[in-house]
Amino acid sequence: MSAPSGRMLAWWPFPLTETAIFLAIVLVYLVTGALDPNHTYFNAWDASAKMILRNAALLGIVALGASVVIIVGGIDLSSGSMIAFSATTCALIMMFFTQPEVQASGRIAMDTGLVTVSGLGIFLAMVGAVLSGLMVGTLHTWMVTSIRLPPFVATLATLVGLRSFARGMCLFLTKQYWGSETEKITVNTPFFGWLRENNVWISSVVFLVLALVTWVILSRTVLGRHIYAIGGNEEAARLSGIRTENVKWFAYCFSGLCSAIAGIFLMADNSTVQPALMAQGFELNAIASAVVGGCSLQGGIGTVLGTALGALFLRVVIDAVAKLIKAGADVYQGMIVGIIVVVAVTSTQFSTISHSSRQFFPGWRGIWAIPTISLAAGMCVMMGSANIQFAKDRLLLVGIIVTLVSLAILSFIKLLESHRAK
Amino acid sequence: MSAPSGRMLAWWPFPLTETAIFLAIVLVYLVTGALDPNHTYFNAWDASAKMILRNAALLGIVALGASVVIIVGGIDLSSGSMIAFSATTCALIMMFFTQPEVQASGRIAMDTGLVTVSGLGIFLAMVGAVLSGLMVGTLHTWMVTSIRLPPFVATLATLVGLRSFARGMCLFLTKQYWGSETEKITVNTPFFGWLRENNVWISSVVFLVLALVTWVILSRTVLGRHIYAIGGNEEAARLSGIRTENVKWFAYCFSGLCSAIAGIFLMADNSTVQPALMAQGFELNAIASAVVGGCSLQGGIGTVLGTALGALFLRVVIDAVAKLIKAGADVYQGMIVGIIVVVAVTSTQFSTISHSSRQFFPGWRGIWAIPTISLAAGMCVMMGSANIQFAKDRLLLVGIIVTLVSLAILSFIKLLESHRAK
Amino acid sequence: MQPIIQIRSITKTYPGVVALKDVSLDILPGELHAICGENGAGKSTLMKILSGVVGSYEGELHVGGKLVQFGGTRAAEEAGISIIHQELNLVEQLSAAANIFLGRELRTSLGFRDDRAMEQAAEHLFRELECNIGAKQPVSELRVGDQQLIEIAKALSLSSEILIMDEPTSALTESEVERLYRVIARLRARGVTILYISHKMDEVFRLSDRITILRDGRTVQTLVTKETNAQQITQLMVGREIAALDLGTERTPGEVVLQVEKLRLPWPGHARQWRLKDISFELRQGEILGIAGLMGAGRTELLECLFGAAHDPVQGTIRLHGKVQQFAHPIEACEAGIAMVTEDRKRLGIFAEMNVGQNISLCQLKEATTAGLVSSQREEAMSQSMLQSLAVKTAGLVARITSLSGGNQQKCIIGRWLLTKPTVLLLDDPTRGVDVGAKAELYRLMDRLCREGLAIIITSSELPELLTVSDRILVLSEGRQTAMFSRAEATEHRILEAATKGYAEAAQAN
Amino acid sequence: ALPWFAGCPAATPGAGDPTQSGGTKRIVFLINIPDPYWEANLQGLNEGAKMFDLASAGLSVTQDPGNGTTEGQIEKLRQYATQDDIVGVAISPWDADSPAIVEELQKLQKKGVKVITVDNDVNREKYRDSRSFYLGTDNLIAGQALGTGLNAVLDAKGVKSGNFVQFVGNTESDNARARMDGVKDKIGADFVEVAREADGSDTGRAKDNVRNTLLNHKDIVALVGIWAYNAPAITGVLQETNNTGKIVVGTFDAQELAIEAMAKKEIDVMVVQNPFDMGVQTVRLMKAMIQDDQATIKEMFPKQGEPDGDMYTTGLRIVVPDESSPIKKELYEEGVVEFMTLAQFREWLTKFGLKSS
Ligand SMILES: Nc1ncnc2c1ncn2[C@@H]1O[C@H](COP(=O)(O)OP(=O)(O)OP(=O)(O)O)[C@@H](O)[C@H]1O
Ligand SMILES: Nc1ncnc2c1ncn2[C@@H]1O[C@H](COP(=O)(O)OP(=O)(O)OP(=O)(O)O)[C@@H](O)[C@H]1O
Ligand SMILES: [Mg+2]
Ligand SMILES: [Mg+2]
Repeated sequence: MSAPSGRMLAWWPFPLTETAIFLAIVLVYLVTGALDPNHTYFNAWDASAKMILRNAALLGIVALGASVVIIVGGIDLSSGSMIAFSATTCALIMMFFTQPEVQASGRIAMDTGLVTVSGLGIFLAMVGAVLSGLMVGTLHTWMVTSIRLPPFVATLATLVGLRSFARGMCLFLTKQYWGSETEKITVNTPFFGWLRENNVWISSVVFLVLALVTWVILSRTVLGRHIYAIGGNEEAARLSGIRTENVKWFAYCFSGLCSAIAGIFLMADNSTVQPALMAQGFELNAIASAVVGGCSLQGGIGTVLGTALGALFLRVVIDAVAKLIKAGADVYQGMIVGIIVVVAVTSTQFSTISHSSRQFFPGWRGIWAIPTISLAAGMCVMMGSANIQFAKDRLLLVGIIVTLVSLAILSFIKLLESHRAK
Repeated sequence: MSAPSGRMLAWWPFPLTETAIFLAIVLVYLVTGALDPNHTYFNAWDASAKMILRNAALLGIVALGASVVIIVGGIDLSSGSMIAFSATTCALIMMFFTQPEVQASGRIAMDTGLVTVSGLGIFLAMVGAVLSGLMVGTLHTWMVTSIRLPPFVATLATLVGLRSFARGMCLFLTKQYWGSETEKITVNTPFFGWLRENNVWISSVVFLVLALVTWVILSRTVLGRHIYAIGGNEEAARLSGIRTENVKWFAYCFSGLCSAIAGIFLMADNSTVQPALMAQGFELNAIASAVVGGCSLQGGIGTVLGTALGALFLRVVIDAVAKLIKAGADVYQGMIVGIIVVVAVTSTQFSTISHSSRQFFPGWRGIWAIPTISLAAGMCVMMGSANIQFAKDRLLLVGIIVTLVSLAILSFIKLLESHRAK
Repeated sequence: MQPIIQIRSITKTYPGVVALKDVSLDILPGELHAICGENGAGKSTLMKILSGVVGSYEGELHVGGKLVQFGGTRAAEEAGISIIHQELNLVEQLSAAANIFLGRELRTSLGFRDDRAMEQAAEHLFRELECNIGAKQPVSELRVGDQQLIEIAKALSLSSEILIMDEPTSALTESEVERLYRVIARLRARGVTILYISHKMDEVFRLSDRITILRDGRTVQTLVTKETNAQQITQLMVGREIAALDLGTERTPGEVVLQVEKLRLPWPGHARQWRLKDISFELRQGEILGIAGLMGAGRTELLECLFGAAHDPVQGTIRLHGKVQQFAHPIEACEAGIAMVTEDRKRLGIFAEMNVGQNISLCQLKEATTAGLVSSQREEAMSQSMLQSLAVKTAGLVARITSLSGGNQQKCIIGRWLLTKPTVLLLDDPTRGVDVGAKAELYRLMDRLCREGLAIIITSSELPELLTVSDRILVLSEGRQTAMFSRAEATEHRILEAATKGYAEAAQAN
Repeated sequence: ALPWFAGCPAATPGAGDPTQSGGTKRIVFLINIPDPYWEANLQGLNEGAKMFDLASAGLSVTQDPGNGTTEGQIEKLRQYATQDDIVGVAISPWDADSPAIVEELQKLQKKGVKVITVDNDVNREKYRDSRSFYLGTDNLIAGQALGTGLNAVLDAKGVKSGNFVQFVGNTESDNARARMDGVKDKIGADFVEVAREADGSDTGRAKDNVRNTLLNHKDIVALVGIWAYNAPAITGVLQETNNTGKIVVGTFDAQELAIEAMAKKEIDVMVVQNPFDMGVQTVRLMKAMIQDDQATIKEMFPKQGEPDGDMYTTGLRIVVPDESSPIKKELYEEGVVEFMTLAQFREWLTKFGLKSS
């Protein structure tokens, strides 16, 4: 189950992928701390750590679910929508427990859907949210095993469907219960206030517990072994007497559960639920974390530690950029994630690539790829430098130089290869 | 190449999937026209048709690209971002061609980027946009063939990366060229104005031409045969001396090209380019269209006609709901797409399912799935009826009845199955 | 005579494995040169190099006197070399004709694809092969044997003067094999040079002029067929003496373990409604029941039915220890004490991502748990015991299963099932693609298990094998039970007769 | 050939340029969603930075785009809390009632960071103390102003009753809600709001919403564009369906296409807030607060301490095509609203080098 790279550097006791990510995280943190003129990472390390932890924990919780599904050979695209859905369910259930006087207190309260609610209500609401996660998981399993939809299609359907279902539900129920429909519910109970206060610790703990549980399941139980088996060779697993459908049921429900929990935290964190906008594209980051952490989309390969570190890595880099680029860093978030994913997966495969005699830029395709890549690189660096102190002026120069240099390097590789092919 | 369902109803000359979708489209149109109190589809059929066509053509163009990639055994998640990227490229190139006098007329013109530009500029801009599509296609191919990234991962990276790349580029270049950075460029040249005017016809024609070309390529040329072969069994194709990488190169570039073209149309249509928001989630609808049209994500199966009809079907239903639900229909769009996808794919597989003795609700899994599905159904109907004239009152009743009825039906099926299993 | 192919000290290494080491070999024009060797000896690898599938290697390759270095299959074809691969390489969605001309499609004058021309050409090829396959028929609807024939037709369509056949008969019915022989004869008359790989000695000796033996990637020796015999060849292959087998003697069957009556397996939506029809037999403790039949006769289905792995509901009664059983899932059969070693290791047997130990312990992992948690010591102990009792050659429990030779992989899978302490063991074609050495060991293993009181059902595509190991032989033809021979009665001829009974009609059917 | 590349820093000195934060402290202006509306504001910030010479005060001002979600703004505010060089935060809250946003603001204040709200305020009943001051024009008032205008136009056209629809990106964002409620208040009791159509900031869908509205609802007399891009979406579709002039159109935020449209008389009335001035005033106020310059603060907030004394109203403009418009100054009480014809408005824009507002 360990990544094939396990062969080289055999003397090193720990799995290589995980080690590499860990080192990368440390490196990024230190370098950023040094480059950042305010050295926030050193001066305000606690605040920064909190900041990173809060996001990493949330992402990690979802990534755990995603990784289990990926290992069993499926894919869950619905996490983001699932988060929105569970949060909405939670809020709506609480709505039914709002005391009359709150409702009586003028239209404002209802318009923006201010909710304060009894302890029982909160409890039931959270149970409801978790249940919603399990139900969606069951639905996925049903579509995948009984109707034999490819997991991609099944979860694509819920990805687009659940969010709008949540919106519709929200409009409908608020209308029925408050008389005025709204797509946004403000949740402001003392409990969730408390949760928001201590969010960092609680979500981190929950994440760690979940991670531990997942680790035990995957690497210490029969179920876990079966999960890897199915991901590796489903038909063989069936013929070895594994009830593949039930194992998948667990996987998808677990993923749904994780998203549901994340949904509760996110709701507490935002103190408002707005399904239309909540946690958009979260699934992409979750899958990215799993992939960066060494999970293979073919299934059968992946570890909990890797996934957790993957999530942490993503968040650290995103946060680091926010520290370096003072304003509007979120513009670059997507680029960062994209690049990390490509680089990470490439590096895990690098050993095999370098061994095999495969060319990086074969034939015309290669010749076309080279300028493309160089141009992209140049553009990125240029943008970057515009935001970074040194070399802010003479941007064009920087851009052109980078482009040309990468062009030269790649062309050189190309030449080498085509020479070697002779 | 034709779907396996081709066996039953052998006397019918046309492929079944396509026929079914076509009938479904007609049905939806007629029923909606009848139910809708204004009978818009009959009274204002031309306006309605225009509206559907405009969207269907745009979606169709992208879906064509998506389907080719799917047939070759890959997946392209980046369409939406690609659209935003090509549109941004187009707008930025035009920016460089804004005539001096425009610039002279006060910094006004430039600040928020009202662009009026020379014919040459427009031409080059469009060429640039198309090129950007081809470059991204090349990049995908490089990642998939040279670095051996799974297509899902490679295009996931560009899905998140390209959009933010476009945003960064937009901010950076406008800042450089206009002195004030903006993430939104208004394109308002006579040419694009004209394009906007006649958008319906032009985009429809472009779509038809593209569809025709794709059809010829897929079903009349060697390249097409190779595309299906690779999708069906890549190793076999490779051993038969097919240059699989080059075929993939075509597929991904074609997909990029389609998205790029769509980007130009979308830009003309919106008269503004805002990469952050443009064409979000477009790829999902494109893939959905292909899947609804009978493409198999395993690759090797799919037709142009099917994809085109799939796109049309999606748009018709979305539009129909907007006609039935007078206000706030966009809330339900996602649900509609989701449900259509599931139903469509299920129905294509139905013959095989019904033949085999597989159970729909086996064991505990089934028992859990039943209430889930019933509940969802009830909820949906309840929401729906809230917006539809008749049965607006006694909603709760409707909901409960539907839930119970579906619960009963499904349980009955369950019973039958478990009985037959004895 | 000037050799048409000269292989000069070719070495090929894969990460971890040395597939070929300093192999040198001459092929004379017009001869049929057989290559023999154990699994993993490097036969296919060598052929892949010859046919341009594998591009990078050390050493020299001369074809027709010229030094060549093929960049791809296309280059090899231009040099006049075509190959029939060991595994089927067909695109199931495409038609037979499309597959034959894949990569070499005929074009019309306008540059479009010329499907009609290709179909006609395909029809012609099929006529030459004396088989009735529709050129338009999608490959997915064809029997495995016909698919193999398409591979052959594909290679013939190149009409190249050097033809490589890597175990072409492994999926063919006896009659089809005969046809193939006739084709080969015609080709040789045309002066085509043929390289022929097979694990079946009778074929090798019947067809070949010369035989080259590979062992562990090295050329051992090249012999002229007339001057050698099977013993010598196998000995050279394995590198040691193989004791002649005397199995099955004085095995005393115990009481009835498994009893099957009127077992039927429907085949919905197919002309022949039954995959299996009215199968009845009984299996005794300490007995080996062989199931013979042509490819596609339904042997696998039959075993799947007994194992609860069939995709459709099974009719008829299955009694295990006198108790009627209705298995809906393999796990139930497994718990009832039935174990099944599936055919086609690679696809249905091994878990490539898992190491040897995990592959062995998979089915019995529960036994190694305490409070729901797997204890790795007990798991290892479990697997280790099997490694020893089956004498599996491996670097250890943590070795990747894919690094083992076919025979040893098969042993691991048998071990996986023996751990479940079954009373009935089903073996579906356990020796397909397994070399003679490993085969012999497997036979002994079966014999031993049998004497230890296990009841075994084995299917095989090789009659001699069945005759060696089994006490009784059940013959299937097109899903119907056509005969049941005791060891004494059974001869190849009678079995073949029974196996081909009613095969003719079926041939018309599709 | 491209001299402008090197020349970038000159174009915008200091302001809008984050990286001057070596020793300099930063003022951050956090907007709710990227929109041209805020580009005028960026101009204002830069203008103010020059006007009040931030650089010499060791300050710089940055505009930080939100992404149109509560999450986004909370995330940003937390980011600020970790960065010590930020001394002032001006925010246009996406959600006035979100305790989370409010709490983050309070945390910032505890850290000694000066916090004000601009354009949108927090819920004043509950969270007034989470910001020191509010700059801008209440969106409710803006909406009412547009409502009044529309009412006048409809009246002049002799339309006594009918339906109207309001178009917006997101019906739940507070500025949108306030504007729409305002319009509804004042457009007149006989005019029924049949729908509020949301498009999720998708310009294409914005147009489809208008098209569907025209097909779906009978007796539509007025269309209202709440967010900047809704204006061209409405006029575009009206053209395409030859309804121009038949239906009264009122919009917010003078997006440049909207200005052109009004020049072609396709828009009857436009309510324009003044993000540019908001920018300038923000800089002024922030600098004063940071340097504890009570005089300036007193000057800006003479009634400080009294109810609503912590609110500074930036201008609100009613723009009409020309004098012939039925909307007259007299409809509005002095002070709150500034009345302009398109010509005057354009002059004003050119004066400050703006294209939209
Ligand atoms: N693609 C590959 N990657 C790694 N190792 C390989 C690969 N192909 C073959 N090998 C190894 O090379 C050796 C020779 O394999 P090859 O398939 O040539 O044996 P063979 O003689 O054809 O065996 P068989 O009789 O089972 O076909 C084996 O050890 C095999 O594991
Ligand atoms: N999944 C399937 N779908 C359709 N037909 C099948 C399927 N599996 C087997 N068949 C057909 O059922 C018949 C029996 O197949 P089976 O694999 O049992 O043959 P067999 O006797 O096991 O031959 P072998 O074991 O040598 O492959 C054959 O005609 C085969 O083509
Ligand atoms: Mg071989
Ligand atoms: Mg079989």
